[in-house]
Amino acid sequence: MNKVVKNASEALYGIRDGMTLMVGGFGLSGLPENTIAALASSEVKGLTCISNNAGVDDFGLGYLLKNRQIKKMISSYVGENAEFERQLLNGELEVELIPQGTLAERCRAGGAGIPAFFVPAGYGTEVADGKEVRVFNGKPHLLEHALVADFAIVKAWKGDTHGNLIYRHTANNFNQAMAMAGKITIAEVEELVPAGELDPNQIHTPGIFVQRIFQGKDYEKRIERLTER
Amino acid sequence: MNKVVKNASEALYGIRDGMTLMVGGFGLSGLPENTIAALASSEVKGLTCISNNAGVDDFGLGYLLKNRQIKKMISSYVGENAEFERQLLNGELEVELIPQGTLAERCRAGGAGIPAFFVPAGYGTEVADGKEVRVFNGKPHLLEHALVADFAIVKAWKGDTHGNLIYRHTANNFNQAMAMAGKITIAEVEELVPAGELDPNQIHTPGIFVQRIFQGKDYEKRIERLTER
Amino acid sequence: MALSKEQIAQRIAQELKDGYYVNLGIGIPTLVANYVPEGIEVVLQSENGMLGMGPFPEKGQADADMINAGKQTVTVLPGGSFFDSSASFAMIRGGHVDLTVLGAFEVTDKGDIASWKIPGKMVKGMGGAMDLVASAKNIVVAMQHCSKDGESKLLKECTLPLTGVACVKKIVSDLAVLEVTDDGFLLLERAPGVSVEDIRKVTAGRLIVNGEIPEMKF
Amino acid sequence: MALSKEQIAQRIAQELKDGYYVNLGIGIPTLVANYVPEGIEVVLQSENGMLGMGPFPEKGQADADMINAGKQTVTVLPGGSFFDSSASFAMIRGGHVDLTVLGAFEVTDKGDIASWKIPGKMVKGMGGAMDLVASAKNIVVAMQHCSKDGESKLLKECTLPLTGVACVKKIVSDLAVLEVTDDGFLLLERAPGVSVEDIRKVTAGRLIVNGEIPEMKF
Repeated sequence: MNKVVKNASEALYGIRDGMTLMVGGFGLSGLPENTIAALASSEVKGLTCISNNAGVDDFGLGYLLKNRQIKKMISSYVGENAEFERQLLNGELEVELIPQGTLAERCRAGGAGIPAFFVPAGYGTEVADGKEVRVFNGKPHLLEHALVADFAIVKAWKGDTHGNLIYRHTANNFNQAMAMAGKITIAEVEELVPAGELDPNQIHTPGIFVQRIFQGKDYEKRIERLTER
Repeated sequence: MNKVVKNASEALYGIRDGMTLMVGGFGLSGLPENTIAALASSEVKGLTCISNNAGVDDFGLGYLLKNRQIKKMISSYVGENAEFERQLLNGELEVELIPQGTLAERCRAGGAGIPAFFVPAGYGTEVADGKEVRVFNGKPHLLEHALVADFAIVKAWKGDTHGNLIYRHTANNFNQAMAMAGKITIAEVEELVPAGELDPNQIHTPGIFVQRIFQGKDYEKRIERLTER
Repeated sequence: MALSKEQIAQRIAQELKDGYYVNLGIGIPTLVANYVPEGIEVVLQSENGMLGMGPFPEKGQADADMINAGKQTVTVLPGGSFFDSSASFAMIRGGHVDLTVLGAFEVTDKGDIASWKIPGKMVKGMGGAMDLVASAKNIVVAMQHCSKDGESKLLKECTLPLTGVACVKKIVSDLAVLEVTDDGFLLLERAPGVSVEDIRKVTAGRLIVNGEIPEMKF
Repeated sequence: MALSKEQIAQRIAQELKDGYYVNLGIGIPTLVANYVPEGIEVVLQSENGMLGMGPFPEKGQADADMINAGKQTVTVLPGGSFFDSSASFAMIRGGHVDLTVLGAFEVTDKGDIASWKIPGKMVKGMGGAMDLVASAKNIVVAMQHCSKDGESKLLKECTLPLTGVACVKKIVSDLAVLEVTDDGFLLLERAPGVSVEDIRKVTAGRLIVNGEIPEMKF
């Protein structure tokens, strides 16, 4: 049950042009930095990236945007990236915006074998366009569908050789739900330990969801908005 | 934000005849023993109990069955209880059987504001009677609805004054999903600590889901099927 | 006199009750945390995945792994917890958050809100706002009563794309506190020195004025 | 000669592949864990909420907080994890479990299975069986080929209430290994000393026999 691979490049074996990727993280927190870097130095292109945000110009998915490797972004908030804006306005990039909670739940549903579910978010807005509306308890809801990805790329704090993951603080964010929804899920971790060293009661992502794991290096962990007292 | 009550009786304040209760536990593991005992010594009756199992004759929900306090059981497996069987065969008890995974997900959905969702379990069986069928990815699914309860009664290993809960081993089972779905959620814990003593990364049930918490006592933690090597 | 942003936040803080779980949006709503009344304990939720959000960190103590929904570095208070985003929105969608405070470009007298998109401007996305407004039990909007050119932002119908319909319960603007009722905006309080007539002039939606309207108290 | 329960389990164990996540039902399926082939590592899931289920505890070491789906006390192996039941069935429903082994009263040549309810007998409930059969990528059924009165349990149509439809992939009975195909039960292997004719006599569903059928090897 050893799922350890050497590095990000090895973890990305099998990735091809046009695939759909989920990329964990919120803002610049909890980003799979090593795997994004390996993607950026690869030739793969035409990607559809499902990620809550699109990075900034010189960090996170911004690298892939700069290289024109992304065809489409599926996100809830993309507002911190000049190159993103340029590509979008030039029609070089497709963007699908999804309410944040619906996005998280659609990823979980993809991993949990729930093809569709009803939520109230977006009713009466442009998000509802083309969606089935049904009233429950007097309140209109939209039918939303599960999301799955060819690869889900996540970052955790600690992991073991079985692929069990523990996140740290708010760096969990989308990583946990996305880890469930990848046909192949790649986890990079700050600290990789042998199976048995993590408390089985404290695992956030059980190894069954993870196909490949490696210890990342040189984490920059950039802070987008340093705010001090 | 102190949610601590003195004991089970105080925790049950406001419970009335005919209410719907979720009761955590699987088999006899992870049962809210103190709260069940307090219910059994109360006068409340006509309850609808949502619980994966129905206890055994002299433990768990068996106490309430013996007292004829339960009008209806919603469960996935009820096969260890002679008094249960007697009441069912005599028409004194209603029973609704739900596949175990659907039951767990319906509880989570109730807590998560998802009124309905599609699952494949039960298609083509009597569980599908009267349910909407829809095909996703070539596979038929049933529309299942969320469950909520007037009271959810759960048991955890450790808890704090804010209602944060940590479960131990497989005693988590249905407790976590049910804790989300109670209008009032009562948690009894083996060890109650001040807020701040539990690692915020290790909380299974965040306190927002819990309205009342108390330290239980005299846990019997009975083993249904002691099996040794 | 129109309220400052801090005063709007201060007035909204009076809506807090002991034991509330509260989600504060970006901008003025964030400031509400600075005015929690004495003797009242509330727990702040940040929708990226934390409860018990505390103040910004001391200088040099910022942690890249602990940010709020506005991507600012924060701290966690005793009794807090971290969880994934699907669990976080389960709390929001399931109605477990007692009060949501957020900003808006426009609101209507039916409680509709527009807050995320301005045609012709770069679209940044709705983030968690649509989830929050669709599910919150109680929504208070913090906003300016008028645009910079003096146009009312309290309307009969929104001119901008909607974030949610029939969801806003209360508005605290720089001029007034208003409740959204079946019959329109019910005027509850005036900013100090602002008259009912001043408010009426810049409220394009239906305004209900019943009897004497008190000034806000701080 | 018909296989013993242990032999059925032993034969099913040959279906295991290195790295598989496996859910074993109650009864014969549980015994499969005793025959995991040398050099192969599998992780057992118990649907109440654990991965990495280990053997029963040593005498005196049983823990009421660590039971399997059959309510037996168990242990956890290194690399295991505990989680709540909704997460557990997310794994099952989401197709993350590689192999599910369970018992059955009846199966059909179309892969339908009846395993939970016998009219006239006390209904105990389906537990997790309906979730498992509806979602498993690969289902092997461990069962007796005939009832005690010699009636075939491999049928054209189930006589008992269904647990799931068109889901069973393979059957290991006391007499044979069969694959469910579009055209019916494809006979793969015979129990030692059992003839194709013996199997044909007690298989009420469509049976396909292509060429020489080998005996099972242990």
